[in-house]
Amino acid sequence: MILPFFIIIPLLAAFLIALISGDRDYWAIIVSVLAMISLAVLALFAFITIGGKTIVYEMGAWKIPYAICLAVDAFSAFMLVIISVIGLTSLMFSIFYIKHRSPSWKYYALFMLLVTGMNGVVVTGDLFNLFVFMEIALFAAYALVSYGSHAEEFEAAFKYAIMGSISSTLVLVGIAVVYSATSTLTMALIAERLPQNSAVMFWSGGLFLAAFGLKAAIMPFHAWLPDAHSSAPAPISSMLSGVLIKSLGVYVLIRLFYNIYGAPPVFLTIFRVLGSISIIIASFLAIGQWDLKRLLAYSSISQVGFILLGIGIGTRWAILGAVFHILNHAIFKALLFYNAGTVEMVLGTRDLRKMGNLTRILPYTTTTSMVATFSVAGIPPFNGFFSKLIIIIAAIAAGHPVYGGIAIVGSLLTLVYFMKVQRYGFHGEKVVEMEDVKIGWGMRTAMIILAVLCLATSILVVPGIRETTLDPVVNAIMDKTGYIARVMGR
Amino acid sequence: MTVYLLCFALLLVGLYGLLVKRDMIRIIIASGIMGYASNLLLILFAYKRGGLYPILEKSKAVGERVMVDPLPQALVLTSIVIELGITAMLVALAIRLFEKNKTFDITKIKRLSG
Amino acid sequence: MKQEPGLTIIAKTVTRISVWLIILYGIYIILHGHLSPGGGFAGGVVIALAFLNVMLTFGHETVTRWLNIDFLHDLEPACGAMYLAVGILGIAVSGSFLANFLNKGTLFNLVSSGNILVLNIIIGIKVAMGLFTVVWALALFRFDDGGEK
Amino acid sequence: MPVETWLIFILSFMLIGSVAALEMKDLLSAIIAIGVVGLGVSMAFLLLQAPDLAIVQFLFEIFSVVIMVRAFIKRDYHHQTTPSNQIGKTILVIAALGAIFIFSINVFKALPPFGEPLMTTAQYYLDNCAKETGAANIVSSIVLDYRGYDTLGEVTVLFGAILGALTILRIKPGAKPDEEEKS
Repeated sequence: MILPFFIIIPLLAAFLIALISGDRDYWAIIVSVLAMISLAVLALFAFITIGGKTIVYEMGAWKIPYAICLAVDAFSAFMLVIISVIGLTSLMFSIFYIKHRSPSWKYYALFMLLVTGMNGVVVTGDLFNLFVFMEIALFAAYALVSYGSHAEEFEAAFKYAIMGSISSTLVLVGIAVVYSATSTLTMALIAERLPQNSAVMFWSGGLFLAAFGLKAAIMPFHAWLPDAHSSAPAPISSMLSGVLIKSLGVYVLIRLFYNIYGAPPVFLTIFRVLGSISIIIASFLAIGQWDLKRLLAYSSISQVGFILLGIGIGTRWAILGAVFHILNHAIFKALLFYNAGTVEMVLGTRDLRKMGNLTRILPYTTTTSMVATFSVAGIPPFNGFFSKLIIIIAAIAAGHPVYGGIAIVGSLLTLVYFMKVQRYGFHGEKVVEMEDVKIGWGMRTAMIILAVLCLATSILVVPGIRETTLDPVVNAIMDKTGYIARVMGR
Repeated sequence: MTVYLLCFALLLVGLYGLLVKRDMIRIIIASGIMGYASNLLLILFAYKRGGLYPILEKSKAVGERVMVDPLPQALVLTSIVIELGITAMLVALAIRLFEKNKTFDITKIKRLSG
Repeated sequence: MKQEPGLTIIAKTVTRISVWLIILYGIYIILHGHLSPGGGFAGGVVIALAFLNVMLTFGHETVTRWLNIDFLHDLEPACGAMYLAVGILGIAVSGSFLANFLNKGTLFNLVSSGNILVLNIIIGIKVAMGLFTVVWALALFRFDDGGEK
Repeated sequence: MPVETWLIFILSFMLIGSVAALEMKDLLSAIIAIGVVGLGVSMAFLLLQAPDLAIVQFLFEIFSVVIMVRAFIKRDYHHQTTPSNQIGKTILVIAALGAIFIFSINVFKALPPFGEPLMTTAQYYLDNCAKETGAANIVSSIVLDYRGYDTLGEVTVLFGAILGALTILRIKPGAKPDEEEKS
């Protein structure tokens, strides 16, 4: 019965921070770090013990169609682990990073709300409840994007808020239509009652695809992401890019289209096409960027394209690759944003042309950025290599060699633009001097943890370990009838 | 059927405003219109012909009256509050942007490219 | 008229009387949320509108002098925490988060329906304080940056 | 008159009102027009037997109009006419939205017709609410008891919105100057 605590802990932390912190923010730091550590422990515990089961929790002691239920299976637990690990490192990074910017308890309270929202989306089994918690996460994200109080940050946040409100309204209309057709909000019951291949299914599916596609920044809906993710403070960029677009976008898409709609081929084709478009075009846009954080943001769009391609192919291996890439992308993209944040803090610029040889003044940052670059570009034995390899092999095995080719081209393009980052940003000829700032130990530790994870998570694909970690996740995704049966307790 | 379509048309009017308008206040107004339409759609789906409001009265027994579907009403209560929140947030962002740029036109404040 | 902020003396006198009636009406709506239409959200907005009324009539400097703004700010997260605490008490008492563990009472009585009444009051205070805070912040901001220049 | 006729009347009125709110030159008129649309929603809720929502919508409408008037009305505001290169885009958007509308007609036909909801879940609330929660207002009992967790989320959304608005509106005491302004 640990499920409600995934919400209670961060929410209580947010309220407590708002209550007890005065002008100094150390209480806020203590409370939020404690909350994140306990969340990480809980999430790891849930992921290790869950196996093929689904834990269902009925709120308020009512029975399932009448109450809101929380349903956690291996996939949810997997996402919980990602959220809490990236959240914890992000928090460690923020403590020192925000001290340099403008410290305030509001930052930590909003951070905890962000975590609450994402946890709530991931653990819930109720469609409307998903909408509510999505809004919590988004509200916190809007405020955090504009945290620096500069004009461009407000502009990015405004754009993001407008896009977010469009997609939220579309979600609400979709929920209304689905409710009218099935008269229930529990996702398992919707899966059971919604007629397959009906007009309602396709229409609401299209609506949800557009809405959550906006959240996941798939290519035609991506316009807000480069602004928002590059304007936010670095630890928030890593939360947004690493976790938010996945828990609010990709996770919900997978949950809806696999567990509820039963993977209709039309939508899988759309996923494949949109994924390929995202991979190629976003890569080219990234090559043209000189702003480090914008480049990373475009790279996020491209990498989410890989995940989407994996989902769209829809075979067992492809989904394994997609799920593994969710984890890998969260780790290396968070790490890259920490690197970018450190460089911005030290040099006061994000422009690659103004950077130079950083090996001398920032040894940790340079080394970890090399690790992250190898990982994102798919160099063995780093984790990114395996997930991309699995997706490419699955594409060819499933009879889609064109998509496999696109994925290979996408990987090469990734290598190109990250070589650009390394060449100009971290190993350039220009000699640069450090501004008068201190890099806290927390920032270094966060970067080192993630760099180690970049290498360590590779072992998840080794047979023997894969059976207990990634395979239950894939089973949970592919098994629609099993999802319904386990949630309904049959 | 006709009412559903009219309500959906209202939603599309809001979407039109969001996509075409270039000034922040109209955009906020348009997002409000979309919100109204989606709330109203939920309540339209909940109406039962001849049904009464879902509140019990002393004079009538529990099962005696036909009532409309109460669940969407509960959902819309939540969604109205969420919309107020987003309006407040957008207004705050808009006046900060006005303070920085002295205009409400989003085409004129483009500092971020693409 | 420069030395006194706010509207005319007529508006002030009327507000002085009517604001209490508005607040009373808000409290009525909150307390009867489980019996008649209304509830915490509606009542909370009514109370927030009463505060807003005072602020528009007397000017926000006066309101800042009269009310302990910091306390009102703190009341909002406190109510959120209380809602959560009621939920956690549900785990402790009847084993499920947000369970309705109080005595249900008789139908149609004012004190009935267990947790619903308690939560209505909490939400009422929270919504009132929250919305008042937003308007107060907006008003204060406009004052500080000198938006009229 | 049946309720549909009233609703069609109110909805057409709201459509006109929202087009007016989007196209009117004067800012105050636009905000008032959107307020009128909101009150139309409130009326529709009343007709559709949702008095709770009618009250809440009415009050929140007043509140948001006050916020918008207070925030915007004194700023110097210039209405910009649609530039000529925008007209093509406008026509394109209208055509796309029209296509979506025509495509959606089939979907609304497939749904249960107006006035006949399925209510498989909701009937339980109507039958058992009184004895299980002891509240006469069924909507209230759903909001705060059966689906109290949603309301916790809603309270949190409000908290987040207010915290966010305060964060956005805060004036940083020791703010570093804008990078762009510095260079």
